[in-house]
Amino acid sequence: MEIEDIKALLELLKETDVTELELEKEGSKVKITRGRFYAAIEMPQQGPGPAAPPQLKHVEEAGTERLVTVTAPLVGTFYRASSPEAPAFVEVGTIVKKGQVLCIVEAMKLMNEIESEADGVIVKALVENGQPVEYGEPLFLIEPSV
Amino acid sequence: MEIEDIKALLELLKETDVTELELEKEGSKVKITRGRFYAAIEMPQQGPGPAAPPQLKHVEEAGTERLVTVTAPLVGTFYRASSPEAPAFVEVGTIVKKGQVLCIVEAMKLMNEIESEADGVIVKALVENGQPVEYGEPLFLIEPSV
Amino acid sequence: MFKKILIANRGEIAVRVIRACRELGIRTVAVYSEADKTNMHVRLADETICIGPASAEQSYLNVPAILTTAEITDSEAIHPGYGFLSENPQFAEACAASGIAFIGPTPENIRLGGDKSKAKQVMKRRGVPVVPGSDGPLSGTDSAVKIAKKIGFPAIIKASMGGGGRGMKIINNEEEIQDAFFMAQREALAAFGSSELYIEKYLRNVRHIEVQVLADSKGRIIHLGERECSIQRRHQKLIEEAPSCFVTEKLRKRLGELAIKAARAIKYRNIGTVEFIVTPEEEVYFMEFNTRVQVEHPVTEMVMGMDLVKQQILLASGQPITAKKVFKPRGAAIECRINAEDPDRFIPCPGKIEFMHQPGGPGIRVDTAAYCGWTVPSHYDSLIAKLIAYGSNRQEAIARMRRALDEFVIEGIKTTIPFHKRVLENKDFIEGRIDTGFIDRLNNPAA
Amino acid sequence: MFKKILIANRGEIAVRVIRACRELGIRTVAVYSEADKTNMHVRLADETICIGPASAEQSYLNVPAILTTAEITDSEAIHPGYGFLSENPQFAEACAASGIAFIGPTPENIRLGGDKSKAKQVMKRRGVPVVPGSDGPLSGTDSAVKIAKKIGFPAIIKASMGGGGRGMKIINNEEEIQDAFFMAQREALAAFGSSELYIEKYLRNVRHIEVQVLADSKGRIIHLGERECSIQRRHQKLIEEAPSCFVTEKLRKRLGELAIKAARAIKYRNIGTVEFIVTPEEEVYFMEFNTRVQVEHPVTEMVMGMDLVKQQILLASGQPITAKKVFKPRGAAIECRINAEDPDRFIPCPGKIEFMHQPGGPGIRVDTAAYCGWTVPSHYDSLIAKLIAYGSNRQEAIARMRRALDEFVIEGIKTTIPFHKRVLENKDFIEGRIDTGFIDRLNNPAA
Repeated sequence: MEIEDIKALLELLKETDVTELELEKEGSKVKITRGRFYAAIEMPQQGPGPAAPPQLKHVEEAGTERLVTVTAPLVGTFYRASSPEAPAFVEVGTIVKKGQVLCIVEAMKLMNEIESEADGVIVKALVENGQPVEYGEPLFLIEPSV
Repeated sequence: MEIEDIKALLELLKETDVTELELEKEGSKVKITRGRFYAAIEMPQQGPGPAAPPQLKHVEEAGTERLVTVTAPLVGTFYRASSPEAPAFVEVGTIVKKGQVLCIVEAMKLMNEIESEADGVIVKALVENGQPVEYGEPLFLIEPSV
Repeated sequence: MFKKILIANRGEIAVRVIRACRELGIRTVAVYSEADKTNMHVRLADETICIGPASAEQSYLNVPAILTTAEITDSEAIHPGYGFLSENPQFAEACAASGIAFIGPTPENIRLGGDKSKAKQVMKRRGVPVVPGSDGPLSGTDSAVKIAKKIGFPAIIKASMGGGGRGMKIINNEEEIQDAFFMAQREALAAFGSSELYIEKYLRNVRHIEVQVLADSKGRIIHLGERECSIQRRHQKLIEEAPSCFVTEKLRKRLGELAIKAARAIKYRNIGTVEFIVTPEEEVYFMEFNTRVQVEHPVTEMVMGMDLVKQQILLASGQPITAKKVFKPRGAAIECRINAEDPDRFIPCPGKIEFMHQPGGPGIRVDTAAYCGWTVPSHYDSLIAKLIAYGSNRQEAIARMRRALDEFVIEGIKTTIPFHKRVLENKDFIEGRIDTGFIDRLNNPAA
Repeated sequence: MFKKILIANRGEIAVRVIRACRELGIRTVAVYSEADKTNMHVRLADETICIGPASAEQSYLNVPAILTTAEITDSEAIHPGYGFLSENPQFAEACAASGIAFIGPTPENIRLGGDKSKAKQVMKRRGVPVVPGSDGPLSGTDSAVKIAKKIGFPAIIKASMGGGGRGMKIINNEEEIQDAFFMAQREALAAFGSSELYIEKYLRNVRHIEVQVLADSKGRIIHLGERECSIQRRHQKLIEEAPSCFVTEKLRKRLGELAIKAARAIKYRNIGTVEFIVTPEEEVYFMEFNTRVQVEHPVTEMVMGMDLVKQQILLASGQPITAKKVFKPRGAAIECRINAEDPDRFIPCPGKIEFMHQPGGPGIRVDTAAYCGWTVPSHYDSLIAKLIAYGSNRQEAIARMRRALDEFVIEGIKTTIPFHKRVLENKDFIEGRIDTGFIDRLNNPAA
């Protein structure tokens, strides 16, 4: 482990909300704990009410770094098929090509086709049919073919 | 792990909000815990005005740990002698006995005699004659005789 | 006007007085104990002097140290805040003897205010109604029995020099008098240095309503309406309001007139508070005279648009009251006392505030000496912040208080914020059905 | 009443709207860009949706994303705050088309408010005095020369669709017209997508005074008095007050009548602001109509004891104005806009707030979305906090503002706090001698 590696690690962490990192490699070991000060602010739950706010889903998978995450490029309602009767565009296990339609996000009555960003295999579908999705929300995980 | 590596590490951390870093490498191990957040609070200087507020004096002397500090046991006005005409009770260099009167702190028109807490030699007088002193304010440094 | 004032207190009230001084262009001297080196009042004052170790007896109650500090800093006046030396007549006298103005009433006012039994006697004689009971101190258990039988049970035995709920015993029947008397006597002696007791009728589920008065050195006295202080736990106020939703225009007028009569009876000076018990039938009884600024003074400030601490300083400097009109409240204000306490058991919970974020926006006022990173010391009162909500009416003030309590973040220590949320969501509270039994009913809904 | 409102904004105004909603018992939906994940408005809302990347065009100005979010969250209304989509008539129309209430005036009101030259024409025709100048847009340099000669120099060329100081050129003599005209045209086209210009007499060292109006859906219109907004730097307001110390009872009555006449002329709905130029001789000229909540609305709230954002929501939900009396200000309020800017050069200075402590105590209100540890993003407006001081009179409000500015601790970034301290200590400001030339004189005392 070289200083350059750690530099790269810290740079990496800057953009994330990781609070702790431990790494052992070739006899080296590094543990990084990040700014828990601000992580400490927690606003109280806002009143009662049935509608739970949509939240960014945290994807924590072993070996996730090899996977490609397809995210929602706009806010809208997520559909896995072109119509309620039609079959889903893709299922877990489907082999997909870059540019292939994976799902639809409806916004303002417009059906926006979301395409695969890589060749590979769908390993996980993260959103249920008919659910609202946020901008940037992960929709699918794809294991790219090498 | 060389000192240069650690310096580089510290430099790296400066720009981040990392609060802890541990590194083991080739039998070396480093752990870094970062600065207390609250040390940052600094209130602005309060307006103009001639009378500078009395402040606790910081005594930072090489070898201070061997010295005995005589502090003010009460708030009042510090006098080095029993009257304006009389000589000072002690000067720098005076050899003193435990219990010997070193100065007077006047409070509520009462003259409070401040006694030495040790046998030894006065090495520093920290307050000017006639100055106000706070509770706990250092008055004299004594080098105790062994 | 004074050029420099020494503040013989700490915490939020010291900060409150410093703010008033700064706005009046008066320099301030903060005194502090060794435990309070990093306190907000020390940070905000123009000059600061450490006066002793953490123990209040050796610092904030240390009269020689405080007077010496006033002298060496050329302070012209001392503001005692509340608690500590604020109701100590000897201290007020010592200030006068040292040629330093005491920002408060005369030593005689303080002395009478502190002697609850004598104050009742004086008021009764001057035509201010008091709760039926002994006319002056009790000579022994025999007279206690005799009076209790006359006024009926339940009755309450109180310490003449008491306050804050100590030295008080409720008696439900004749058999309980003996024990209650001796226990109250012991408590009173330990807490106040005097075993003198008095007895009066114990009125359950009444309202505790107090009236703010202002008196200048020429003897002119005005009142600034009432505060509702019925939300109490063991005789300790927790939530206060102005105005009281129970008080009608007619009752307000009567309370104001009685308060002015009470103040006039003892030739009161400076600001003070006349505390009354008000029954559901609008019977009014004088309870006691508080001879200092109250913790809950901000609710009056909010609805009257007036700064009471500045008024206090101006009156102490000899300025007369010039206001011609009768002050009328606009809107409604509520104060929640936020203590560093376990909200269920009300046990003090000092420690370090790891993170703090204050609520803000319309109608919200926060009076605090706490800040992010400050350690609440264990040596003093647990009050760390007063949250005040103002609204154009009581309903809006309650809604604001609720959202402000939700916004208030204090991490690292337990506070009474959760308790206040419970009260502010209670239907009886929202609808104004409050009296001194409210907290008991909140905690024991079956009762 | 609405059950759920989407707030199409960020920062302090989003927090302000959330507070009003919570006090009214309305659920809130916060939308945010990727740069604003940790923002206070996101923390305080009941529901939150990320609507796009940092760039405002793709997030807070992204109409489809916002309307879609309103739909998927079942929001019944959208509050646009100020800036962003608040003065976009197409957005107001799109809301209506989607069956979502737009909390603001009609699209026609917004359209006319945005066309400064047309608004002037309409007002002139309806008997509201306007600054002498072109009656509608200029056809070219020839007509600019002709009108300038008639009204006299200096004159000012302005963009019809302009605002915020852009597309404005002062001309001191005939020779300058040609260049100024073409430069203003270029600036206007770049900034507002329209090169339409108009010309009017340039009035130096006048006061900028605006009147708050409220109009319900039945056409009832009332006013809530004036705000003094003369402290400007390059046509950007920095400090605002209510009431204006320049305005007499007589002038207040006239301003109020003119504001109501102006609102009536365009069948205005919801809350709005009529901006006037007032000369030292008390001549009053209509300048423009602002069709949204103003940044400086809190000063009116403080002296009127009224919540304008709640009023805005109630009016949008169809509630009528029921107040019978003419509102009169009590006391005085001042607002300082605290920007994340270099206080000398007014250059934005985003970055992380390493420590923050808010001022408090009597008369102090802080409206902010900032907190300890928050990073001010570089993508948006630099306003991070509004500090509002209320006093029983202007002098007390100034004293409070000064001590509150001293108490306000923001570390890690530069702010305009030092600039505000300079203004608040300035003799002319303290004595009320302020006009639109104040900042120039402050920075160039010789001039």
